[in-house]
Amino acid sequence: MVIEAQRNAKIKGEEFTTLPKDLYIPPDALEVYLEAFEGPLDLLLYLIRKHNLDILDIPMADLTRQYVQYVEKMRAIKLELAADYLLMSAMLIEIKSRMLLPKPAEIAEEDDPRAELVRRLMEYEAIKLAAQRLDEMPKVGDGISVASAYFEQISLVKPPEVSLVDLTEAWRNVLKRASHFQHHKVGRAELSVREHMSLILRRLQSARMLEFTELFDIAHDGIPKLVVCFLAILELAREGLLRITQQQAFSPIYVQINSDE
Amino acid sequence: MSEASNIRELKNVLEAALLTSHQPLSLDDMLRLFTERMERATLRMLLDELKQDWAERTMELVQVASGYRFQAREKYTTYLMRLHPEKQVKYSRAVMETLAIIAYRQPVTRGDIEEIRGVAVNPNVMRQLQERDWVDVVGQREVPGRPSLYATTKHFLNDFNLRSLDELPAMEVFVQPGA
Amino acid sequence: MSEASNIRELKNVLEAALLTSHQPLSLDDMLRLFTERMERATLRMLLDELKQDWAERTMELVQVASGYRFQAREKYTTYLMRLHPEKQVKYSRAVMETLAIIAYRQPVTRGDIEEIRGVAVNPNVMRQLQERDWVDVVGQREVPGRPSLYATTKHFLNDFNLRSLDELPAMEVFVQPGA
Repeated sequence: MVIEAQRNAKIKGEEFTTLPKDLYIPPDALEVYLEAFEGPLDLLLYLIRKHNLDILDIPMADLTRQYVQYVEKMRAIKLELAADYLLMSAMLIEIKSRMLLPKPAEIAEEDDPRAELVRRLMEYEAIKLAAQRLDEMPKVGDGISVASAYFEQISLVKPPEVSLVDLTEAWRNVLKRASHFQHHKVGRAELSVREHMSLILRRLQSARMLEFTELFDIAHDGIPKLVVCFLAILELAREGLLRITQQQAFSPIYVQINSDE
Repeated sequence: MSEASNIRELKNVLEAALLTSHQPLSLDDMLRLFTERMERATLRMLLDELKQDWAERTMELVQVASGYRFQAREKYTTYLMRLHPEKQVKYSRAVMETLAIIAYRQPVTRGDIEEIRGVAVNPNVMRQLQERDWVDVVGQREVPGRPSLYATTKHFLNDFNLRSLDELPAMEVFVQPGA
Repeated sequence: MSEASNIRELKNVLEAALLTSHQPLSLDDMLRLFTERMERATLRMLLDELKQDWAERTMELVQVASGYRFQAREKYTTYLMRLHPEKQVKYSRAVMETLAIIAYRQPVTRGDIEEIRGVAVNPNVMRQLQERDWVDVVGQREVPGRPSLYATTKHFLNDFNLRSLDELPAMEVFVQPGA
């Protein structure tokens, strides 16, 4: 066995310095130790590096024997770990047995039964080293601190855009669902009346009481508007929102907000 | 021999820490930057100097409740806000329908709106419409509880580009067959 | 008459924006700072000057995949790490190896990763990489089962201080002992 002689073989990656020097692993340490391997390829690489084997001419018999010994130990302790490792055992044994077969003299190098294993080991080692490099690189939050000074945000929320189409669509939806409005038509005239109802209420909010004639702007409004205004007053009165009073015949008529007092 | 051997270097460490920190840094935080013991008075002195160094520059070293931070001077706010345009939120269906009801049926009380929509009016909905200055209270209905009467405002007409409410599309209701 | 009328003022606006932005700012982002039209060449020139202005100072103006950012010079790292010693996330070898495979061999499926590493991919590993926004699904491979294809994100490049994938360290080839 070469194990003793090679026990100080340098392996990339520091975690290996803590590994046992030979195949003997104290049983209670094995579990911790196995955590260090990322899988069968990692274990194989470890064995190859540890024994300073030539990856392009792997002595399959040695490697397979050592690998199987490890896996047996693993099986003894941590069964669920074994699946991927067992598959590799089978593959190693298969490669070894194919190498025992007599080969034709003109065999090409790529027909070496080890070729695929070697390719995978090299690919995995390259990735393993790349992973170490990535891990060591300074990263934002781990070695790189990015400027993030404060600035006062103006809490000026841009109000949503609403179009007339959105508004009428909303009204249409209301009407669709409110069945008791289905026969009702809101025409332009009615909208005018409704608008004037609001306007009159608004004026009476500040003035409390106004003379009836003050509610009409005879100088500026045309007849249709005066009529609408009159209808609005009547509608407000009908809804009990206004009180219209007159002390005596031909005296001024007053309009005020209806209040109970 | 200290790590950061002179005042310039000490201030630089503080500057780098304050410019890269997401939160204000307390004096205790900043003392942790240095392995060597530093008096709080020394730290305060350094911060004062740092503040002076930045007096004419883009950032301002300010002290807030939880510590110190660098913040962009107010004059840059207008520019910086352009990087963070507020997302336009959309009004909920409840808001739009409530607005439509007030526009077409004004003046109405909250009770009227609830009756038409068949659901309670969320106070938040009325608040949004009033904050937008599209709706306001024009009176009270003289019934128990004296509920407020809501109507649309001039501002509403302006925003919708209307001269008066009768420019709102007249809504012909589709009478459902058999309804 | 422009808002920011001279080069000093324009650079100040850029400085304020870059010092307060949590993400790198692209040229397009920075053009949005100004209401007036600015040529990209002018902006680049201003950024060059700004970089020069900070050449001897605590922060460094760097360019990464999604744009420009200020970051503390390396010499301050030792100090700054002391502020948040608990926050340094260390990823397992499985996570870093998976990331390396995705970074160097992208786009790859989970099957590809398993093939290279020789072990099953723990779903938790992919989740960690996706949550960190270093890795993302970019499509499906058109084979039975349509497995997801994973690739690294711009955010990965930003976090690793890279402008593009070709700035990744070159892969080392297995060196034969005594070869």
